[in-house]
Amino acid sequence: GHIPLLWENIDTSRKNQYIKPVENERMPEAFKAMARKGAGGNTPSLRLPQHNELYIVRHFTRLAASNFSIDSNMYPLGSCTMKYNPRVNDAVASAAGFASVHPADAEKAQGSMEVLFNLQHQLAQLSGFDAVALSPAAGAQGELTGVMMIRKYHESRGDFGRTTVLVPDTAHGTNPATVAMCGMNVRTIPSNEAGQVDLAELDGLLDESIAGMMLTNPNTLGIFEKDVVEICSRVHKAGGLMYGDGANFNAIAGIVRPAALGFDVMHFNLHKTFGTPHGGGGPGAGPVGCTWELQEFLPGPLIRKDKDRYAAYTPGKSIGKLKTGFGNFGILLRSYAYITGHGIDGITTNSEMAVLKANYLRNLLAKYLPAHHGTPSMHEFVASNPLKNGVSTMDIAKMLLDRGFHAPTVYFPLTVKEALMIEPTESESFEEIEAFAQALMEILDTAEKDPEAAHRAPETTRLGRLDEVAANRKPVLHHKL
Amino acid sequence: GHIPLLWENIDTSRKNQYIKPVENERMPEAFKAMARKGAGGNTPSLRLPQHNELYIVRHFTRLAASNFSIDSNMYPLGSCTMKYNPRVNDAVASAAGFASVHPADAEKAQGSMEVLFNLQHQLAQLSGFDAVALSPAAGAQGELTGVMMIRKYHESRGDFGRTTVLVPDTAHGTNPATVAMCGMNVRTIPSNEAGQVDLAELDGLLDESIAGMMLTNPNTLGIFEKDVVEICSRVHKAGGLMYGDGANFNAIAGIVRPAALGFDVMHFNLHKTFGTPHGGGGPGAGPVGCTWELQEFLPGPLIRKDKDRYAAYTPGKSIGKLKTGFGNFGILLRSYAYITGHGIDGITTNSEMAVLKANYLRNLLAKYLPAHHGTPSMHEFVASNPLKNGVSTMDIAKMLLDRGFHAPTVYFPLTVKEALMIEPTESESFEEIEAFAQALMEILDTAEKDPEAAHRAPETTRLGRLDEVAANRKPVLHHKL
Amino acid sequence: MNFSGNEARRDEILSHLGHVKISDLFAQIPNKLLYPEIPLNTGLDEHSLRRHFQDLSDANASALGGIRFQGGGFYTHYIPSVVDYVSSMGSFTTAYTPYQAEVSQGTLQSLFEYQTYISEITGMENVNASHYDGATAYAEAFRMMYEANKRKGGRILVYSQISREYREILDTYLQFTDAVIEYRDLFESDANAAEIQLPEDCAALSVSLPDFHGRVADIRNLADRCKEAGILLHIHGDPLLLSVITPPGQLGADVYTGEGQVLGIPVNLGGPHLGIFAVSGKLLRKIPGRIAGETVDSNGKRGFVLALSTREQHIRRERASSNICTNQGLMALRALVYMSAMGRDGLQTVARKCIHNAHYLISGLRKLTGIEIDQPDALHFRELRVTCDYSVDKLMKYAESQGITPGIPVDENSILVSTTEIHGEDELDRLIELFKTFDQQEV
Amino acid sequence: MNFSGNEARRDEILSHLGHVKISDLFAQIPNKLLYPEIPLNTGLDEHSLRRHFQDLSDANASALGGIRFQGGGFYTHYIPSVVDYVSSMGSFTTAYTPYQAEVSQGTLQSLFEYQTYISEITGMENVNASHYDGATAYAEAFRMMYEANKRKGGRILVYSQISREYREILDTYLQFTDAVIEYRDLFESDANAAEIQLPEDCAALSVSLPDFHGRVADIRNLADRCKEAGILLHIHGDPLLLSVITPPGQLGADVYTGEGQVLGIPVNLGGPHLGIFAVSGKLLRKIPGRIAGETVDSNGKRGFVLALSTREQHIRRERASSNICTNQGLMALRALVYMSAMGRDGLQTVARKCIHNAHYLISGLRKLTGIEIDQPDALHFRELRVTCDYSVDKLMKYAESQGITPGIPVDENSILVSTTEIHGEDELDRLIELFKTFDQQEV
Repeated sequence: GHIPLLWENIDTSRKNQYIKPVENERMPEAFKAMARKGAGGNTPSLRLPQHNELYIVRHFTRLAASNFSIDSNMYPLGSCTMKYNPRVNDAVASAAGFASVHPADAEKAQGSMEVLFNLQHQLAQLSGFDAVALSPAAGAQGELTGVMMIRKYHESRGDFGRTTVLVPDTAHGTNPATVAMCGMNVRTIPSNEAGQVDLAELDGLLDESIAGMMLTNPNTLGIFEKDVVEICSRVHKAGGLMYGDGANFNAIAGIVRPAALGFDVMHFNLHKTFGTPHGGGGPGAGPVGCTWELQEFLPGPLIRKDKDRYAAYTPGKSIGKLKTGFGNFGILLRSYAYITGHGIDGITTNSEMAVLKANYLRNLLAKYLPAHHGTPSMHEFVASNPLKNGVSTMDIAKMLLDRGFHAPTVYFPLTVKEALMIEPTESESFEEIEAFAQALMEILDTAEKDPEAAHRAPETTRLGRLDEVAANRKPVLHHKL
Repeated sequence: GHIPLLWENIDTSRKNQYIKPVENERMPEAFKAMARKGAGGNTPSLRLPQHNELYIVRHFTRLAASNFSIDSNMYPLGSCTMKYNPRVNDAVASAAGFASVHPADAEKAQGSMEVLFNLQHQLAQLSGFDAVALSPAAGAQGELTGVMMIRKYHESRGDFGRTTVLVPDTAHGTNPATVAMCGMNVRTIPSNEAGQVDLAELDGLLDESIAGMMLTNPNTLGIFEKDVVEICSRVHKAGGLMYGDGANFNAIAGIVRPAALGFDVMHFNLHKTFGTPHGGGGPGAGPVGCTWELQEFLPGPLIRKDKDRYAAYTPGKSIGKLKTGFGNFGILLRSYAYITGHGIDGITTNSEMAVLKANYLRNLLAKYLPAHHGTPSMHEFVASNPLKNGVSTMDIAKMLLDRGFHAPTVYFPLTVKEALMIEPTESESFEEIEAFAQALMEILDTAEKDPEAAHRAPETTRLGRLDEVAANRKPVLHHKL
Repeated sequence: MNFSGNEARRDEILSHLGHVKISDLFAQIPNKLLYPEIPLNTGLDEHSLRRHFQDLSDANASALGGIRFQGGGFYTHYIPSVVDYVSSMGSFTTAYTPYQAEVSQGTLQSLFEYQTYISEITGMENVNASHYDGATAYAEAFRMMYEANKRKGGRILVYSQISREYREILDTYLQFTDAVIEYRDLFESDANAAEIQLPEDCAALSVSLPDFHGRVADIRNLADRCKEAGILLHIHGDPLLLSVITPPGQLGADVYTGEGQVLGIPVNLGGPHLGIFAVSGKLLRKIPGRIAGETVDSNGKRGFVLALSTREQHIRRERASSNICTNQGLMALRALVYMSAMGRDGLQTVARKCIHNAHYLISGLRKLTGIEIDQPDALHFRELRVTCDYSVDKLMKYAESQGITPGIPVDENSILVSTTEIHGEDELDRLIELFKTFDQQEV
Repeated sequence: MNFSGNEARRDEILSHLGHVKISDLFAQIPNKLLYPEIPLNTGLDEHSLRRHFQDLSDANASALGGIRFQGGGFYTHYIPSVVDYVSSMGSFTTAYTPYQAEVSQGTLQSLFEYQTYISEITGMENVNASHYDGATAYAEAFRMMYEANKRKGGRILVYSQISREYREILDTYLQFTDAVIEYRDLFESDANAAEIQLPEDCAALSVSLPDFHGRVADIRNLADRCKEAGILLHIHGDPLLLSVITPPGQLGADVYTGEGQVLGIPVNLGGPHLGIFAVSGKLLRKIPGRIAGETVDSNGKRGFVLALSTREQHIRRERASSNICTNQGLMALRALVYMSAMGRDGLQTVARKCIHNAHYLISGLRKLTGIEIDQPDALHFRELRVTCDYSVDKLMKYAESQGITPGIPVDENSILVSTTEIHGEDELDRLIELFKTFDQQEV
């Protein structure tokens, strides 16, 4: 049923039971000038409800029940890598010895320092890079870090004219937005029919203004750029640096190292490749790895080992700090647990199984929903909605919700019409993948025969289809008290 | 949807990731004689599935979603006291310093000993008894303890003829069953029209064979036995002892002490009065308090304080141990947190509010579902299904499930026809109680007009009404592999 | 701290009910006894409460550390994180006995699955939904067997070493019956089970696998003899061990009990643990406790309910065989999550490692002077009794200074040493070294 | 440890796809680069993994104890247990950005409620669904204000002491723009805000409540001056403090940012924390990040969706004002659970206790010799800067021996002392005593 907002069932009387008020309170004279109206008494200048804890627990228990999650069923949201989040990682992260550490005590907390040092090492080994900075708070901040490093690198060489960055048309929107944030210009590379960077097009775009190029590999079509080594080489020859968008590193971790392909700098999305909980939308973490030529530009703090003690430092030409403290330590900790537990064997197997399962699903759906572009896919594939009777990709997505599955990513990449981007991940069993394929095929059958039914979906969820246009027309962004 | 059993989706290949197998395993020759067929290899002599952890998490997430709980909505299950279980109590109980303590280290674990010592003291203070044993594992085991103590007491005085125990007809079934387990006889006291023990009937049952009497007070009709002091006095005069069934102590904790009423021995149901989670059916804990005349018979271990150290001991004439270790320590710990956090003020307020809210609900329902017996009620009240059109109490219960509420206790006490036993608890807000009353009144209206609809309930649950008779006719108690 | 909700409307409701003050609600209670002075504190805020418990927990932790080899009925096994995760879900913890089956399928299906796991591991047909713990299950099994087979006589033979605690609990539970328990030891008196003489007036015979000294006897012949003689056979067995040995059901046991603490439940100073209770078909209607059973709903779909409740005290009252009600539901759930996460392979890995470690210790210790191992050639599961030439008390003190707790002393000169899969060989070696060094000091 | 499921059918599926070996799937990758030698361990079982982390956690715990008065941007407040309970529910933790709103109402309604709480506390109309942390919100606010009000000029005045870390992050974020930041201090140069001269070419002005030294300035006049001069007013404020003082929205702020770590989130070595970001109506279409908005479903029932996504990078690409995507969802949930559990009363109790404790310290410390407090008569929230006649380094060493960490050194002679509601008066007294005793030793 309907879940009231926390304001809609106000219980005005409960006293807080968490902290006892001060007796003989000492409030300075200066408080009066800025005091909130009613803050001294109980007049409702602050209109927040007072609920008992049972009400709070019930409220969130009900909200939780109206959320789809990996824990409820398969969640093949392409490019988001909705794989299993091992519970042991949450358990180790909540140990009291970690959560309460203050950044001012960082070097006393040698256990935490060891976590960071080891994770730097693990990410460097997996990617082939020479140095890794862990502090960027998310993939997007990792990108910002990397592109800033590229700009700083050129500037440090007195090369101020390099302010153009090449970005393929299949790239995530963060790539061009990041370039803009660094005060540089984007030049878009159209992809060829195979969904890959076209070398001839690339050659046409390379000139002395090129600071570098951003490339996601495997790309957002789920395809490994077969010419990646050549691309890197040509960009390098033009004086540019290669930025690797690590969003899809989960397909190749343990299989091939981005540094070996020619990338100079890359971010990792720990919540994707290294299994930290997506949290309903964060927090993640976006460490950045780079070659030795670039490592002086990394943001601090980095961790080094001096004899038996770990210590933090910042490189000499650093682009500067981007995040307080040591980054999203709680996430870094979980990824360290993930990598340490899996080991190189487990990480490699995960990549293999992610790719195998994506190709299996692609194969099962081949007749109904043929994937674009050549085989084999990596960890995901992209297809177009095949229906011509007015059933939209969004309709298909909503019908999947009625079958108990989450929908794939839809309408992305922008280069594919009515795109469905499907990523089963290695965590799903073959049986679950078969069930999903079966459901999707039945849905396409139904939608072909009865487009109206498709437009009505979802019908089994607590709410029917939500009107996103109305939400934007006259935005209501908080409850009116 | 349907939730398959763990066997119905067998994934036979996953390796356990929790414990690495031994290398160079050392199995003694003697193992062969008793070895399970196939235990050495991988033949399926042990037909247990091998799932990955994601499957396990999903399975139990789905099962959890098909459970009603206090966290989902009001759960007015009479006599079970389904009140809020403060999360802080779970948090303190899971501290590493407690859960891993081995009973052999008990006296080294002075923190745990302090918990037990303080809880003994708190329960003694709240009940007025002189000594409390914490080890009984549940209310029923507490009863067994208490009645054994009564028998032992008489025997210790050479009084071997006292083998009859009086039990009111409104008592929980555990009372007579306990008496039988102690090798004694039950004599049932019929209750009078006011739902109370009739003094004249009592007098007629008292003789020299009386070992004692078991009395629940407030009784299972939710009524405080107004003659309780007189009852105790007469039983004492007849040479018997008074056993208090503490199932309903939650109505009077802080208000009146059972020892002051004349009880000699009583058990506490910690999960009811002192808010420990009911766990889908346990574990609870059933400590026993008694007067100084009986304390030598208590089961060990009891905790005493010698100077600054806590130590465990067993009284000289103890009935013997009933439970390994120190009882259900994990539950005792939570109740200690509950009592310490609430303090005497909070405990007393809880009792008051439990009684106020029960009377409020009773009042709201007065026209539709009049409670049996006089006012005021204590923490719960009992009414009879008023419908004469073939709608059963069970039908009404099932209709409540469709409204999102749990049903009251039904068909108990046995002395009330088509009984509904309703206990809102102090945790429910007045608003929630009003919503429940409203729902129940609407249900009774609907059921009166449309008895077929009542028989069909529940209709909104994952499964329709379950056939309990079939389950007993040819019991299937495990999945056939 | 107070969780009892809305007080703002308290007075309004009170007066709506025709009362002036809250104590009017308690008019049935003798006035002079109302609101006694109770000298307890007035309550803590949550922050202070957590501090208090942190202090208590620290007081424990500071006294307990190092490598520990304690067992004797309670064992430290590794508990996968997923067990804590699932068993702390509010939907499981804040539910109760599944009286309304349609909204309790989570609890009921879990119990049915628990019963199925235990049935498969033990080979027994009928498993209840839990008992308080292994010892109370053991004691109630004796009561049940005594009642069920009384016509044969009141004697029950216990053919294994059991702990003092089990004996005490058994005595407590049987004290008001005519049952007579006799204790023997298969390893001491009757090495060859085929030679055992079973008395005529014997209702039941009980064997523990392993026994208190960690020894696993070959009871196949003994089991056959019981069947021939019409004596009920009871096996008390460790569920982990049973994953690798011939299960009680296949040995012909009529009653099985076990301690389920080893299946994902912390030691926790003795509880809550999990009593496992199972019987063969012929005793089905005698088993105490709740049981989940399969049935169908009004549309013919499979579902689960509490079954056979006519055995129980709330129906049969004084004619019930036990007063036990719902008891360790959440512990049965923990055990189920543990067993399902570990899987067959995981359970057997743990069991084999417990055997391996015990025999690794035996092989290291038997070479030493100054100590003797009880039946070193028998199959040992997890545990062994070591008898020393010296005082165990002195050994314990020395061991403490070395950061090791070598076991639980059982008398002046012997100690019960326990090892589970959590011990690595390095730790076992340290224990062996401890015995060696201490003996050299003594000499 | 490996969670990637069923391997039994691996070869079957592989051959079904027409492959022989798994590496056939990677045929696009240059063969010589495939499967490089990577010198990492081969994996641990879960038991060994937990041991490893226990060792690491113990290594921390053994070095950190006693009473601690550290702040400087990260504060230890009491976190009710219910916050951890709710925020560890798998239904919240294992969901992602609510792209499919119909099955994501849990996340979406939570975010909408979070926005409402923050809106009420800050008085700001438009709150986003989170930013990385307070410092990045701060820096992006400057970027946004610079872009929005560039025509006025590139100067931004910072009228409060801010931490070195905030300055560094601001510099990083602005390094490729023409914005110029000037730092002033209301308390030092312009005690009376009415007298402040605001330059013409100024796009925005920023104030922190409290500033880095814990001081809360009366900015009412300053705020009015900004409005008159067409300068955007930015307030960076502590959400707990704002529960008891006039909120930014009422002061006329155009932009509000804050650090939400204090709302139920552990310090955790610096993250994950919670950036709070809000703007007045006129800047609505410039705000970075996700926002939840109310709408209706096909039956007219209320529901929630992600709103205004046309501002964002996945639509606008290089024309977006920021590259930020979904970021701290679970931390926004934690903050919501914290705020809703505490309620108005709880939040204000904490805020008042932080003020009380700071002034309790001030009043104890100002009597001592050898130290001086920065602006002792100003309103202090939680924190104060103490300048000493002696080396803070020596003080820290002495304090450690007493089991106290008195604060964070900010330079050779001064230290930032922070106190929250978790400190009792006994602990505050011990800190005062520490300064006293140390000064006596020094003299």
